[in-house]
Amino acid sequence: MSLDVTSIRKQFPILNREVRPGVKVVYLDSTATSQKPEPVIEAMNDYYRRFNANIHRGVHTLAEEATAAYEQAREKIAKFINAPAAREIIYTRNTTESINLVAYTWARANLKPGDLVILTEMEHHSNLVPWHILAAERGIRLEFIPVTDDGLLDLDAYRLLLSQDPKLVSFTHMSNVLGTITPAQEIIKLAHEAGAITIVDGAQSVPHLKVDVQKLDVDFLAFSAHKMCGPTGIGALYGKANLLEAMPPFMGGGDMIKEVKLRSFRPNSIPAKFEAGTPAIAESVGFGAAVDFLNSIGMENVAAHEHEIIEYALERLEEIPGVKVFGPSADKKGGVASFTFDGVHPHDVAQILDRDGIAVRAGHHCAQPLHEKFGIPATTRASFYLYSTKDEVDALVNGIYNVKKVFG
Amino acid sequence: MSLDVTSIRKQFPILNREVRPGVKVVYLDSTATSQKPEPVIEAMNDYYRRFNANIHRGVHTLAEEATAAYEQAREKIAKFINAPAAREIIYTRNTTESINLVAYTWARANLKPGDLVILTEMEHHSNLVPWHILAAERGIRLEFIPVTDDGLLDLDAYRLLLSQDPKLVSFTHMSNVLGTITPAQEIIKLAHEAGAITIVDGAQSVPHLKVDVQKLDVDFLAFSAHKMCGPTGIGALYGKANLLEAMPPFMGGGDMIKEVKLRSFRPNSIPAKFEAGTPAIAESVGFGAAVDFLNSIGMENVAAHEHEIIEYALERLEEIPGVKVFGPSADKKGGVASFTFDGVHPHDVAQILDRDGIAVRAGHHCAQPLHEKFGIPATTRASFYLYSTKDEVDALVNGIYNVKKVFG
Amino acid sequence: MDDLYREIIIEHYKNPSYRGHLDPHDISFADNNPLCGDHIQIDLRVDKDGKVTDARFDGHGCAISQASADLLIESIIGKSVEDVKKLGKQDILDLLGIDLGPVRLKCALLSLKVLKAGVYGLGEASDELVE
Amino acid sequence: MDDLYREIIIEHYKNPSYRGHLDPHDISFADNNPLCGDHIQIDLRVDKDGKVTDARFDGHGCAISQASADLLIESIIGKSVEDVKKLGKQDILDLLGIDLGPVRLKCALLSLKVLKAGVYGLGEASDELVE
Ligand SMILES: Cc1ncc(COP(=O)(O)O)c(C=O)c1O
Ligand SMILES: Cc1ncc(COP(=O)(O)O)c(C=O)c1O
Repeated sequence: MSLDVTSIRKQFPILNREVRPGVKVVYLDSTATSQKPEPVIEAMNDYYRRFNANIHRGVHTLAEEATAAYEQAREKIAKFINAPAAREIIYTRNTTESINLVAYTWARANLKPGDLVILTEMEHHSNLVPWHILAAERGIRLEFIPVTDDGLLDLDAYRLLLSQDPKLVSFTHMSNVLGTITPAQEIIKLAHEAGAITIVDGAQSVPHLKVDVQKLDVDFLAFSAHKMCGPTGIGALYGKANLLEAMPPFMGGGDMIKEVKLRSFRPNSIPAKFEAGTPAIAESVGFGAAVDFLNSIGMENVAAHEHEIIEYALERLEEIPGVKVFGPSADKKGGVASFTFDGVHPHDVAQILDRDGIAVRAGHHCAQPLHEKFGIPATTRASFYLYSTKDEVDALVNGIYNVKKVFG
Repeated sequence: MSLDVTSIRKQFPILNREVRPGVKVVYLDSTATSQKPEPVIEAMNDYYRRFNANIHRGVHTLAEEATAAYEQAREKIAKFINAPAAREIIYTRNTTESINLVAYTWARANLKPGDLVILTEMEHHSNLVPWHILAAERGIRLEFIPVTDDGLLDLDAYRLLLSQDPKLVSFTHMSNVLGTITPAQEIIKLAHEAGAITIVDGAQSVPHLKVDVQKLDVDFLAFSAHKMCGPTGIGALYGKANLLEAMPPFMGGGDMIKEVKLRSFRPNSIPAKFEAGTPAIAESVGFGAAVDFLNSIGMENVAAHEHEIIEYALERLEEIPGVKVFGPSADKKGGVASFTFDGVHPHDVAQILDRDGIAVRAGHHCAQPLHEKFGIPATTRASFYLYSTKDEVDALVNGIYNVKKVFG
Repeated sequence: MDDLYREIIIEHYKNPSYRGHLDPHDISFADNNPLCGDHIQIDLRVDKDGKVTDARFDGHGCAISQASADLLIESIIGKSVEDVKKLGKQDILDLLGIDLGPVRLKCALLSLKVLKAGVYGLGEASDELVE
Repeated sequence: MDDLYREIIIEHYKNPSYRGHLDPHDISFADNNPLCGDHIQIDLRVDKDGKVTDARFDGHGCAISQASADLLIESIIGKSVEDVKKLGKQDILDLLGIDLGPVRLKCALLSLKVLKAGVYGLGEASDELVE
């Protein structure tokens, strides 16, 4: 089934935005953050206008409603990634906090000096810096699965690393620069055989692909609502219940406790143990609505649509003289096209495209080591989502020709 | 000037909510979370419908607008508490995260085994459990400023504790149970004289009083947007620039870095250093709108109105046989009335009040040690804000008489 | 909503039949509701066939938590431990004869959670026991 | 918006007058823009009266960052170090002759940040230098 993009786009009010009089936005920056459909915005409005209250500890109607909505959203999210139980979903601020949570709790409780953690060369800073901090503090060892010239992970090199008794393998499911979809199931299986725990950075995969944590058999999965039609300010960490239960708490405060004395406390059971303080309640409601929205379209359809767009985009971009797109071919990647354009800095490309309302991102996209690997300081990145169209790809291509004109 | 509560209430759509047909909500639970006025809700809608984008790294129009709005809100918040510079405001999820941030960074970098941290017996769990965790991990010593029978801090006992060379004094500016407004300026002055750093838990003070960090000379101030007419999912930590600059980072990831190599990173300058990953952008916009809203009314007026309400509430509650209100007299507290009602558990009081649409909270209000001190497991708490009215106090009093009837 | 305080609840709260302790006992377990500090302790005597011959509860808390404890104890005396292990959320709601929101549900289920943690011999009472 | 790429900017970007290094130099400092990896290094020669006698920049980055570096260097040769310390955001905007949003502003101000960190002898270039 191909998507009815016209009717989908009607649900995203921002797509009608004129960035300047007569210049409509062409939003090609969904990898940074997705736009939000009206049902998600309205779910949060309904919360604020009708049943806003603090959760858990309240017995009045508003508090009961808010608590129920908060927990129902958790169930929806659990189902969306096929988690066995809702209590295996921890609300966080974003993917970054999800990974840091594991680094501050599981990793600090389980990793000793000299222990090996395997990452990849295509990681987002969110899956690098927490381990840099831990390496400096604790003396763990970091090794990296290399990225090949065509933007894939070198699995032979990975197998060699696995022989060094790794304790943790943490890697992205989809590169936010190259678009590469990594063979997560295989990487996890090999990690488990080597006795390692696994974390998947699902920031880019959960919004764009059908992700099934039981099929992947992943131990931890991190993702953000704001990249999957949901609000800012909320993300999730999925963890296997036995791991989460054995982990020490992260932040201390309200709701994460069972009992507090003046000098000690007993932690609550999961998921509350990891949700200290008043959480992002309205945002949980919005997150649940985003999952409903994506389910109503079907993740298979989302993925198929994006595949169609990226195939077309790669074809059109590669015909422009001076444009070089990074990453694998369309069949091995999601809807992300990062490119350089000879003689023009990506910042300038992005700025000049903006004159035509075209919103792309320029820079290292929080993946500086990957850019270093390819010997470039920055790229321009166009990225697509379920509301993207081939007309928008055409606008991008025309825009790049306009850039050429400015720089002569 | 007395508040025009009628016109204020018109801006809070939820205050017209009927919890059941014909039963309008009487919201007396603002200490748990405040309600949100329409301008705050609309500011976030405008963000999502008109200029939603990821911040900082984007050069397109939407990203520029989102970045500007995110930083303008920071400036508004800084001004609201009279912080010398906007970069001294770190966005967090809530008060709880703000305190944990200091515990994970400043405290872990500066406190050694045996070092003394002074708290009080009236702290919220958010200002207890982070220190319990640190005490277990690091062997720091915790001592507590005692609470007197009438709910005040015992400053003589505090002076004695100060002679033991404390490194940190962390305390609440207003108790969320007793309503007690603590003499923060004096406590801080004494702490500084003893060479200690100070943290003020401003979760209850910033929403209800004019708080001036320069006048207080406080080192860190923690507060939450959701308690001050703002959205859930965002809070703030104010810190003196020199302290924040010297602190190690907390979470690792995007935006908090200046440069990332495969095996190391350089942290960004403040505030970005402490804001890893995509932050709560829509929520920052809402937070800024909440500050605008409160400014338009005037914090002195808010405080004066609440004083009028709590004075009336204490008078009316104390005339009910069997009701005992905890905490000091109206002149020493904010708009919080926690009470017991002979023979009826607070949960049942709250539940039966809910029949009349009256939303109060029951339990230990995340201050279990304080309740233990008073020898009670729980209280019923009615709390007030700028939209509260004397009619609502009357409804509460009538409701308590109805509770009496049910329990015979 | 008036259902919530059906007379049966007020009655079992004010005049519980099974409040107390058993000494000696075969099983004893206690826990709090972290949300409100409600506390329930349950003592059981179990005969060699695995049947509950006597039971008592003690604690403090709201009418819902205390009445449901009393009703629960009443319902299990004479039952086998195996049957007790099978009790779930719905059984408590049936005993109370009311429907509850998520927060008060925790009050209602506290006694069952304590009971099941006791008969399973667990170190901690967890919410999954009563899902 | 077309202003953003005024000819003067494209011209200074494509044909900078002051790109290079000074060896020997009295002051040298380099830094990145963390948002985009733009890099600027500045070398200065200062005479005994505290006057900048010569200056060069090198680095890579967008037209805005490189053109503003070239324009900045041009403007400080012959100035006293004390005057250089007084330069601020507005001076750069005046040199460029355009208005910028917050993100591109960082590109434009990178060279000034590097310059000021250098003349103040700081270990780190910080944003407050160019506020
Ligand atoms: C005094 C006090 N401190 C801390 C908190 C925690 O605030 P939050 O839940 O927003 O982190 C609260 C609110 O419940 C409070 O009243
Ligand atoms: C692959 C990947 N990992 C992690 C992140 C970080 O996500 P967030 O900023 O929501 O924490 C991103 C998004 O920028 C990403 O693309």
